[in-house]
Amino acid sequence: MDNNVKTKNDVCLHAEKVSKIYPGTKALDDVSFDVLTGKVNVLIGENGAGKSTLMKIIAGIEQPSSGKIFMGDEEVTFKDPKDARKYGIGIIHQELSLFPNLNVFQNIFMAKEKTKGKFSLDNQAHMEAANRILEKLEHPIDVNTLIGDLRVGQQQMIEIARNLIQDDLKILIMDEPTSSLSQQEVDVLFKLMRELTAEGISIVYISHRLEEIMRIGDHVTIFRDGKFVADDDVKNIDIPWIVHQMVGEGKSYPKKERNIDWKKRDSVLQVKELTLPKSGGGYLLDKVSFDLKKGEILGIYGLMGAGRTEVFECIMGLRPEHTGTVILEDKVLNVKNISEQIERGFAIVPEDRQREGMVQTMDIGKNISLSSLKNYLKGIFLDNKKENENVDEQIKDIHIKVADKRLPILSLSGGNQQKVVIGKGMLTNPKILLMDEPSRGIDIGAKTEVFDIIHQYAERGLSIIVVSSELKEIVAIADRVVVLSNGKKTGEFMGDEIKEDSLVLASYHGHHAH
Amino acid sequence: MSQSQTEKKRSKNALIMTLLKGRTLIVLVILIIYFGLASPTFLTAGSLLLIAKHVALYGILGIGMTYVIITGGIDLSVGSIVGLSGIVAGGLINEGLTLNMFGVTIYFSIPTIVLIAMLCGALIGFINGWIITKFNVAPFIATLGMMYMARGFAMLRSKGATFSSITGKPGLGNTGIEFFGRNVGGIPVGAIILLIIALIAGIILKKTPFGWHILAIGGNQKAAKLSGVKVDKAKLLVYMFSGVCAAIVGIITASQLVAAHPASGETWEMNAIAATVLGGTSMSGGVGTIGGTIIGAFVIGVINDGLVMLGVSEFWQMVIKGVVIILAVIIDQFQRNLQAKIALQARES
Amino acid sequence: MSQSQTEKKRSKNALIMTLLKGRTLIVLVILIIYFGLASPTFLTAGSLLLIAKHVALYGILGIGMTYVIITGGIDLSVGSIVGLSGIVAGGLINEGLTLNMFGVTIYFSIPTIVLIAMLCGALIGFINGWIITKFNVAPFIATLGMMYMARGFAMLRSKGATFSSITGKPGLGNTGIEFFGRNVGGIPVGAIILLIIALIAGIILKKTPFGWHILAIGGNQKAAKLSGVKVDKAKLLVYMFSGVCAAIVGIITASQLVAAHPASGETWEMNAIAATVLGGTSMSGGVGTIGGTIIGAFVIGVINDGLVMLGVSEFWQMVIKGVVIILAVIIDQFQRNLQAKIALQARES
Amino acid sequence: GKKASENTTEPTTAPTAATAEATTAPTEAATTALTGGGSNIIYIITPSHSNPFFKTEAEAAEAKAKELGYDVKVVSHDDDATKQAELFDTAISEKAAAIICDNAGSDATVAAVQKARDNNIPTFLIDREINETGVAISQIVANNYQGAKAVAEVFVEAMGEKGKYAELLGKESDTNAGVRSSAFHEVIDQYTDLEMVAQQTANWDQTEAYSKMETILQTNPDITGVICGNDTMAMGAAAAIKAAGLTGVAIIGVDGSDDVRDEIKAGNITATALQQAALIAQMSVEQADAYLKNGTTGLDEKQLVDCIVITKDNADKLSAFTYTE
Ligand SMILES: Nc1ncnc2c1ncn2[C@@H]1O[C@H](COP(=O)(O)OP(=O)(O)OP(=O)(O)O)[C@@H](O)[C@H]1O
Ligand SMILES: Nc1ncnc2c1ncn2[C@@H]1O[C@H](COP(=O)(O)OP(=O)(O)OP(=O)(O)O)[C@@H](O)[C@H]1O
Ligand SMILES: [Mg+2]
Ligand SMILES: [Mg+2]
Repeated sequence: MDNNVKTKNDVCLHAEKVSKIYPGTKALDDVSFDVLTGKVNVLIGENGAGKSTLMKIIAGIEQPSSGKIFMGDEEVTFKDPKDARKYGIGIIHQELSLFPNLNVFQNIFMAKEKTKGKFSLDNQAHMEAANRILEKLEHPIDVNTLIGDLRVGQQQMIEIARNLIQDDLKILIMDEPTSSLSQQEVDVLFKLMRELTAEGISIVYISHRLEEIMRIGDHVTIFRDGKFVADDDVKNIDIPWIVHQMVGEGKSYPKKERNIDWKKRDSVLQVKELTLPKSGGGYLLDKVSFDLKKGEILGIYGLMGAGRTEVFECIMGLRPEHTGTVILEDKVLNVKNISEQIERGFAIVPEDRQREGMVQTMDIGKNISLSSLKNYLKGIFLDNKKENENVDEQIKDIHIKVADKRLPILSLSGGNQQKVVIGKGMLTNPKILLMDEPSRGIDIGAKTEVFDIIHQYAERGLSIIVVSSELKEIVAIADRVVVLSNGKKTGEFMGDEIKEDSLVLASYHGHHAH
Repeated sequence: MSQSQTEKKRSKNALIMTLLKGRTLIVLVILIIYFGLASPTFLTAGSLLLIAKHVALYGILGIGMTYVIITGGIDLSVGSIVGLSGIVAGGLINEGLTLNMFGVTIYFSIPTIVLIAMLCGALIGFINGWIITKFNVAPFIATLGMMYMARGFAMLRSKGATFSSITGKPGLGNTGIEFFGRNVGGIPVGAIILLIIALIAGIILKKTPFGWHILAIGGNQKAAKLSGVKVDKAKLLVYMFSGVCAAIVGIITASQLVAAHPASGETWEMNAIAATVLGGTSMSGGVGTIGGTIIGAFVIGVINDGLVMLGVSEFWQMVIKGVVIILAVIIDQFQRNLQAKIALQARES
Repeated sequence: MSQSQTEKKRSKNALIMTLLKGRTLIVLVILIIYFGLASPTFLTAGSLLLIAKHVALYGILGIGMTYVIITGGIDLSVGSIVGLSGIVAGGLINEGLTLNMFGVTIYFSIPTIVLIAMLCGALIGFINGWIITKFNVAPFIATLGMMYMARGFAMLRSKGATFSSITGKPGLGNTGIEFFGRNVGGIPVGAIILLIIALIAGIILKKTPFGWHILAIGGNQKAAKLSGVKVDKAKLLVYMFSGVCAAIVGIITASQLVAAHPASGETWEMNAIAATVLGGTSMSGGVGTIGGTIIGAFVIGVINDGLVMLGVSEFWQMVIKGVVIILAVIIDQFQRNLQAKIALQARES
Repeated sequence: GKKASENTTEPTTAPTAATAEATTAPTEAATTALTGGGSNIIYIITPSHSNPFFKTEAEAAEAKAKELGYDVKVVSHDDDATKQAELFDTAISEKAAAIICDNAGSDATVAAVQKARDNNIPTFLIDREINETGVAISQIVANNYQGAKAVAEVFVEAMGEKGKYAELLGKESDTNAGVRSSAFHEVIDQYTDLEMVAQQTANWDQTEAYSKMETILQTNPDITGVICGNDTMAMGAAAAIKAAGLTGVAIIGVDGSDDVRDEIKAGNITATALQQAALIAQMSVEQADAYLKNGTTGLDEKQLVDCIVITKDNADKLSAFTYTE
């Protein structure tokens, strides 16, 4: 690491041998880290490498167990986020941390209120400043709207806007800001980041999307298991190098090599003219039709808000107001509620595993068997032996790294938690598996394993629909891709037709027609 | 759906929305008109002032409760604090404070005594808040335990007896507690205090950073913490405020009766919660207004007094109270759903 | 940290953990030993059976409450259901069911009457559950409203009076309600019923899909739904179960007194909640055991009876009860934190 | 159910009260008579009707008032002094002609009655006194002290002047619990062979009396008598004793409810002291009527109505708190 020479002037913040010990975990182990002035400092590493922990320390949310932080020559300590903010440090959190019950400007100015006199809030000033900042983000929203009424992507924008109102911003930490943004929004964000760095503001940028890093990053630092591994300027490196440093060996997306004549295969699922009205006019889904063959991996690609999740929700019976026909193995289904759909052979791996995927109060084993408990009955009682056998088998099958399945689910790392949620769906012996962003927020190693699993099951004859926002993923994994745009199907691609640029083009069709 | 249809539906929704938003107020007006027609004396200024006086008690408790519930908590101890603060004040008036080691008994003036009683409420609120924030105990349980404890202490203070004729003695300079049960310019002092507390609490909630912070805690506590809101401190203050409100009610009650009874205020916490929820505060936190709570307290007060005036049996009064509470929250839920719908419409357009 | 140090710390943690896990049981044993030393008759079989008989009431209510709280809800109406079901049973025994249009009065046998009273509890539980699931109303408010309503109906049924001597008449074939207040083989029937319900509820909770579904709902309702759990149906059943438990308690109480009083069971919901929480059930849902609740109910029962045997004043009893509740949850919180720590350690190893 | 008669008399003054028919000299004479609020409504305010005693009281007063041509509003204060004060306020705002009240606290009621007086409305207190004279027009109460003593005599006789017994007290915060208890003991303590082995509070409550009695029986299975501060506790104690399979235990209560009457007939309870609720209620309405018409009741403010001891011999004559010769 000594090969890039940094002068003191380049470094606006320096973390010196910082360690953070959580009860039972050493999240950071003597890590030193520099934030280069006016640069996009990229920080990458596998899940649990300690990236967010270091950022929380720099932003005053957590206190280091040992180590020091310097700004210039001055040693600084931050008791809470307010302290850090005084030094011009802002952070965009990995998890959205907004107030759904409050409106846009209240969210933006929370705990940074402008007051007339000492106590009286100056909402006029709040609104004006909020409008200004949203304009800059090319994302005008009525600042009186409640945050809970905004889309996830819009919420992410507010989260970003909150940090830009600071006048004396010196360092902006962005912990996976793009995980729920569309390409278009990412572009705006990148433009803005360039403007900020030009003004001399330093950015720390964390992402699992390696392509983005090559696009926006100036300097890359890599962590593994709480330790510093390597750093270098972006201009000197490439993605394989990053991957190698991150995981210690060369890993990439699995390449599918399937030569199957899909025409000869039967359709297991046919969806015809699926339509979902928007309350107050218009459609979330507008006559979407597709079919799914046995053993096929069907990708659904689209921009944020294209309606992909809604397709799943309709099929699973979560949207009783939908119209259209769903045919499972030549039988027309009357889709009413989700438990019925699960009994019919559907399973879903939801988009947000924390909120929808796992039951935090239960142990790993029960989280895996929860959906399929009915299969382990002896009389009216659960047969523990049978249940355990099935769970153990599943754990082995999809390589969940567990010491003991009786431990709480939260003791697992993100990737393994994701596998638990997948395993739960698998144990129901589904005919059709719906996976919504199965790789969101997990590191490349875990991603590779998840895609391996998907492939394996497809080979065994399971039919899978995968929703993903990452082009590279979907290109690599899918046998066929359906593109949605603004609730309409705007393209369907097979085999060699599946190319990144054609997918992107199709994903904008619905918008132009508007 | 055609454009005009959509338009029509939208304006219909907006109308329903307006009606639902003012639902508690509308219920209140309907109740007042109904009782006014049914009972000739109901709609006199005297009756209404009287209701205001009665409402003051639940209203003041409700204001403290609103703050607590907005943060996502609950305070079951307020009823006991009413009893305890009354007993503390009554005891200080009638018996003074005896310092055994000096062999003297000190009598305080009424303002001092009121202050001590309020401090007492603040202290219990502080303990509530401390247990809740420090040990991360569910507010329901922490304040349930405190409910028993505070009631026990109130009983112990007077050995279960009532402090009667707490008028003080001119010679001791501690007369005047009756003031809080009197009228000033024809308006009950309790109602005036309610108004003052409501104004202050309403302004703090909507116009100061502290109010925002409370709303933020109820909306997303973790995010509030990350934003730099001092969550624990805010919660402590909120429970202390609720305790002080309850102590004030204890003093008003004792002053009206010119006697302090340790069992006073039993089950009033439920009335306070009911008033708060009727006023649109959400039990899950983050949403609520002081004005709403006052209207909710008035609905309960009008039902109580009105049904008495109509001579409805106490048993039917219970049933009606239960029905009103449940109906009110169901309507509230409708309103929230509709609000969400309308917000979505606005977003799509 | 060196290897051996870590090892040592771990085994120390494990020991503390075991102690904390059995904390309520340990408290119980200490209490029993203490009262046994303080009062010579306390540790006789008779005394313990008696405590079991008294505990049965809170215990049975607590079992229903445990299910409800595990789903993340609360049921404030159980006390009122106790009164209502007793009155329904007492009324049917003493007055029968008069069908005005046919001009006949039907008298039912005791098993039928018990069934009707239980159905009554189930119905109220159903309405609770229906309001909560259908309209998405906070359980606290829905059951608070129901608390008033059910109490009102109980009062109305008997016009506030007690149905006394509910022994039935041999000629009418409705004798035998006293059975539930008697002993069988020296053991109180109430305690036997508690045991049976506890066994069934315990087995259902841990050995059937339904039980795990309830635990899942409390842990993460949305995830449970996406896993195919019929959330609304499960909640309905849970509130119905709580209602049935309360109805059974109502019958046992009426049977012990050979009289049915509409005000019976007032504030018992708080005892049931306290027993549940003392037993380690988390107010935020997803965590809880039936065994824990029974132990919690025994702690409350032993404190009640033991303090009576020692002649402690009821005012101090209140204070002690409050302190025990708060201390128990604080310890509970420690245990949970430690559990989380140990889990993390396991992950690292 | 509880019959929580608060503070009929102070324990210390009770002995004199028991001997004198009227304790207070008329203080009314000097002041001008109250004429009522202006309407024809009589407000009847009592504790919750879930206790048959108060129910009887309210119904008897209501019937009498209607008979005399008044409009009637019957309401309950549920033993909450604040609620009672609110009900007084309501009565005042409705310009009631008179208020009949079984009050919620001897101290906490004074202000409310005074306020009614200030608004020209006369108040007639029944069943429970207040700690102030010259505010209400009449205070007609059952002679608790005399009643408790008389029933204690029956108890002593039933016990054969010896043996162990237990006592269930009313709510400790109720002075009246103390009055009845001290009256009991004034009689019983004269017999040295009668030994009290347990004394517990059961808060006037039937269920609590039942479980406390059971606990007491556990420690003292050899008791042969129980004295109870009121009838509901006597009912609970009797049920517990029956459940324990004990017979021949002497039990006494105070109130005179029909339930206890039936138990007395069945031989499960020995005796009770009837407080003539219906009679007292009727007297109060009659006096209110007389006062409104003539400006005076012609009687002293404090009036004690003697209790009647109910045993197996005269139980038949008792019905709904009314004793008919
Ligand atoms: N509050 C906490 N208590 C205990 N352990 C924690 C806590 N927060 C983080 N950890 C642990 O610290 C380690 C580092 O976590 P961190 O969130 O910094 O990872 P990350 O690099 O940001 O991963 P990701 O890419 O998944 O966001 C993990 O092992 C995590 O389990
Ligand atoms: N909570 C919500 N309430 C109402 N409408 C919503 C909500 N969330 C999303 N929508 C609407 O549904 C449409 C689809 O949104 P959604 O974000 O679910 O799409 P998606 O294609 O699944 O995107 P992604 O999976 O990448 O998040 C959007 O137009 C949005 O307006
Ligand atoms: Mg992270
Ligand atoms: Mg989606």
